[in-house]
Amino acid sequence: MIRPGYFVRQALRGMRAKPMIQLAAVGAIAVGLLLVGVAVVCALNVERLANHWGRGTQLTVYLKQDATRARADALAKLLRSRHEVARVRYISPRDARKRLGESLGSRAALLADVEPDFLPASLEVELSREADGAQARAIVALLGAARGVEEVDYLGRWAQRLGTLVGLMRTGAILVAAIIALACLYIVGSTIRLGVYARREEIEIQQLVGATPAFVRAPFMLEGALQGLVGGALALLALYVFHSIAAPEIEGALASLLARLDVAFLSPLQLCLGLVGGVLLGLVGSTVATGRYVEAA
Amino acid sequence: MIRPGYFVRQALRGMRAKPMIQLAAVGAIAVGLLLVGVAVVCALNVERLANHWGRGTQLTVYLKQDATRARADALAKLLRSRHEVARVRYISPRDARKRLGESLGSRAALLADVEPDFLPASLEVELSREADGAQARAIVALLGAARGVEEVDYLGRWAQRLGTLVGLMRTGAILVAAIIALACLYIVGSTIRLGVYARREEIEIQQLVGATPAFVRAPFMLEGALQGLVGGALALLALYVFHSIAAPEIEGALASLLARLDVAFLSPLQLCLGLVGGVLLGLVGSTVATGRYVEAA
Amino acid sequence: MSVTKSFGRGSGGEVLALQDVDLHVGKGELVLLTGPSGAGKTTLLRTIFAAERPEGGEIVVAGRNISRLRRSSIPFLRRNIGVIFQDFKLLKDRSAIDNVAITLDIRGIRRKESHARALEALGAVGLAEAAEKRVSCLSGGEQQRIAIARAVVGVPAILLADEPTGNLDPELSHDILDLLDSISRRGTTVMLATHDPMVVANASCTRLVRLERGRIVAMEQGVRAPIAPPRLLTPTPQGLDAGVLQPAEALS
Amino acid sequence: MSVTKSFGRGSGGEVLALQDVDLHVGKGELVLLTGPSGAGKTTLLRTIFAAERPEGGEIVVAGRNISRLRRSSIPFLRRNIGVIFQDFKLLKDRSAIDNVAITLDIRGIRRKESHARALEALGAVGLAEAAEKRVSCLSGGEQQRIAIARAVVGVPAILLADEPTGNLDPELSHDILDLLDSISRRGTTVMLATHDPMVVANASCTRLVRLERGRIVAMEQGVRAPIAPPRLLTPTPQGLDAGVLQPAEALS
Ligand SMILES: Nc1ncnc2c1ncn2[C@@H]1O[C@H](COP(=O)(O)OP(=O)(O)OP(=O)(O)O)[C@@H](O)[C@H]1O
Ligand SMILES: Nc1ncnc2c1ncn2[C@@H]1O[C@H](COP(=O)(O)OP(=O)(O)OP(=O)(O)O)[C@@H](O)[C@H]1O
Ligand SMILES: [Mg+2]
Ligand SMILES: [Mg+2]
Repeated sequence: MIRPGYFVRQALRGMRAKPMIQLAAVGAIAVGLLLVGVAVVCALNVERLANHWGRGTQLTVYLKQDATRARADALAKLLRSRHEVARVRYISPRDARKRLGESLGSRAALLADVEPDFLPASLEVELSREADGAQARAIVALLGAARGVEEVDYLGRWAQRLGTLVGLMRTGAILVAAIIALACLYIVGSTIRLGVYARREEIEIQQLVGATPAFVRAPFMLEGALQGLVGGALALLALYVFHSIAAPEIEGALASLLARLDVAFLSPLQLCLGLVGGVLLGLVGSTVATGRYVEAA
Repeated sequence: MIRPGYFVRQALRGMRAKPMIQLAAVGAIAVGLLLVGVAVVCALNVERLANHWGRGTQLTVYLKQDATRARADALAKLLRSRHEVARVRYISPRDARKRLGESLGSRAALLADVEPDFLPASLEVELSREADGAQARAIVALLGAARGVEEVDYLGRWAQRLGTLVGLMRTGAILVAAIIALACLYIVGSTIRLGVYARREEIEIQQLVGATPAFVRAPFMLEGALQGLVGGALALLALYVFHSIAAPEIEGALASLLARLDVAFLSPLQLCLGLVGGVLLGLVGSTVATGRYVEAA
Repeated sequence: MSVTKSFGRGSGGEVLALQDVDLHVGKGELVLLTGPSGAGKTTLLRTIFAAERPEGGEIVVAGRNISRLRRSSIPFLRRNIGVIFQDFKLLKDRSAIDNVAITLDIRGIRRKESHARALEALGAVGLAEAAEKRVSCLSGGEQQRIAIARAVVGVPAILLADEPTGNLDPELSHDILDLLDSISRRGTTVMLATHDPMVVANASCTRLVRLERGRIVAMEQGVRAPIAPPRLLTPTPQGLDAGVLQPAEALS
Repeated sequence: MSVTKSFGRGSGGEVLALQDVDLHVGKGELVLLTGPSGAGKTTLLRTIFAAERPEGGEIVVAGRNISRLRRSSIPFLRRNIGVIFQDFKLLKDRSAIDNVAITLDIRGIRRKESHARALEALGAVGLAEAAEKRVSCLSGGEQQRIAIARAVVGVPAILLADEPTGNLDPELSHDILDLLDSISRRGTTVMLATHDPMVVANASCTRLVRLERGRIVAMEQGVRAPIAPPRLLTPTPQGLDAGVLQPAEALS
């Protein structure tokens, strides 16, 4: 019955007339989403870092002296059939000796008299990205009990420290993101509510002359959705700028240590979700805030 | 001339009459300070972690085969005289061989035929907490050029990764804290402004009947200071609760790896600063926000 | 149309604003409501458009009991009732014409038509030139006339005028009384609350009701006969509920 | 006390609200200001308490040029001017007595005393019982009387009454006119803007000024002689500036 054009005009008029209220709401939404965005991007990249380093997670399975090559191949085949295992490599006693020699560097002469097959053969097992600590431990247990296996060497001290640290960072990022999300929800809600409160007289008058709740609400909801859209866009823009500045720094710092790691930005889908989230935030906030005064009359 | 009692009464009345405005302002301040507090506590503990692990930073100085024990002692003395060095320990060729044997575990038999002084003597240098990367590199350079030194082994790959990671965390925490602080300043400002805006008529009327700007402002400033105090206290309380919950978790996760690290909370001074910051935030926000309408009339 | 009101206890807190007021008003009547300050005139009018709910008694408009109306039906009731508020209740930061047109806008009337009709109504109160000015920039009397224009622009079935000439000079008051009279003669029921003796003297009312401390203390016949004797119209509940009863069309 | 006003161009946007208004008012006078809606009465009063700045001309109160007053002096000027606003300008969500007492509170008068005096003023307008009620719960006429009580409670040197009886019944209007008259006889200069012919007929004014479209079109002597012939008082700038001139004490 009522043309949407009317509400668009009303919403725009409202926004022009009270720019301060709009700026407050847009600002709150932008800041809220920006903080959530920062947390998400951090969590995202910590995750990537964990995977990147996690990919290096290796087990070394030392075989018994009397284990045959066939036994080793059977074990390797068994391991390869498991999805949490990425690669398996057989290291012969000769290879092992060579490696030890390399690791001793200038003191390799030490090994000159050692017979070639003094060191045990082993399997180097690289776990897949997806494998977590529990799965790794399961495999270690499995291998420890397997026939022909002497000993399983799992994760060095530093790798473990790093893993713990990355885990803490991840937990921290999630915890902080949750706090931030809740806090920002509160702030966005109260900002929008204050804005509506400042215009409660307008709402009251409209209702006194016979406007339906829907009629009163529509411009506020449109306004809220627009605030959310603009706030969301601003947040993503700011996030992009931060990313552009910070990413090269972080990549530079990591480059000297690791092959290469791009600091990822949000995916197009995530960007869209951010915008949709902003719109929803504005919309729901406005609806709830207006409800108070619409119901009251 | 005008009794402060009047303003206290006015401020309290204002707070009772419009609880929603108060809650919005208190909430914004609390959330703002809480986020800043989280960032500060994170940065604080990353710093502590860095120091803690930084304490383990060791150099191994391999001495030339022909270097005498006296030469080694002279070098150790030289090192001990430097304030960035915490401890120096002499490792004889015999000690070195024993260690290698231990690290080879069940394959130690390998070393059975090796003569006791085949491995070089070395100095294990532990840097002090305060020593940074630049100082460490300087010492490495110094030792590299010293007489009797064959090779200096500095920081393993994992330790370096960890150092980089901790550095990134610190930079990130500072960056995020800065964004958060600015963002919250904006939100607190606009929330307080909206609250004053909703009461602009009251301000106008007071001025029409002859109230001085100071008279109009005083209750708002008092209100702002109170909002800041309550907001600050809430923020610190919430921070304390988070800390109480998170600290044992984090400590537990670290405990298996490291001797012991308490996750620190804010010092009493920092707590006071938080409260003072809240009060200032509320006070300045209210003053600025009221200024608009007081000047306009 | 028939209006019945009676209250056991008045609304508005502990004060008994209205007590056992019993009044039947027929279609096309122009009832003058007088009484000293605080007598309950405004409260009585407010109960009719459901801005105030009586604690007792009932108000029947077009066969519907207002006091038991569903909340969601109230807007549609109000669209058939034009109100000139004592304190105007204008949107201060909008233009005069926007304030008048809003009663048409909420019914979904096209902007062009609603503005044309609003301009006409502003012309009727002598404010055609001020149409685009913001209400906050207008004088007290100008604001009052905008409130009047807003109340009459929808050609409502009932018009409640609360002290509509308090801020107007005698000449304008006269014009406004003429306007209300002609509206009433076209079938709109008008209830006019006032303490201006000049209005009481000049208005060609069908009845004069005097309120004091929430009670009717006097009721006289006015100079004018009602266009139709008080009678019960067939109730048009769907009209009130669905908002399809557009008095403008219904009456012309 | 001497008041001089004259404007080249009126304030209030493009409209010439006031044009070359030239008026001298002596201490203790009671000047009636009439004119049709939109004549500029409110604007003229607003310039006197510096709520509106004229584009040209000057307003002199007690030897001080209001239009060139420092912004920081305005509050102290206003403390000597009581204003009854046409739209009341009350703090809606505070009690009646708080609204009246505020004029005393801002001068730093003790709460006890300010409340006692406010209650007295409320009694003078017949609202002693409503003292603790919230303004938003009061009727139009009750609100107007609170506005009157607030304007007179400080016993100001000048009283500007803008349509003070628009929402009052004849009896109350009479009482209020009596109140203003007695205030004026005690030395307060009263300027009363109204279009109520009853007020014009009954007020014992010293002068009757008629404004039309921002110009003075007529000025007659009233029924009452000014208590003192118009004369220039010695200016008391420090009194106006520092707010130490407390008319209550100064006049009693
Ligand atoms: N919301 C309310 N809460 C409490 N009391 C109220 C409320 N509204 C009105 N009253 C009281 O009810 C009485 C009647 O008020 P009402 O506004 O109906 O008077 P009125 O006849 O319109 O007076 P006036 O001519 O001054 O406008 C008054 O004493 C008023 O104080
Ligand atoms: N702030 C303003 N901006 C623009 N025009 C204004 C402003 N204030 C007043 N006016 C205009 O100036 C003219 C005089 O207004 P004023 O309020 O002085 O009239 P008035 O004599 O008090 O009328 P009334 O009896 O209706 O109260 C009016 O036409 C009004 O529209
Ligand atoms: Mg009334
Ligand atoms: Mg006026």
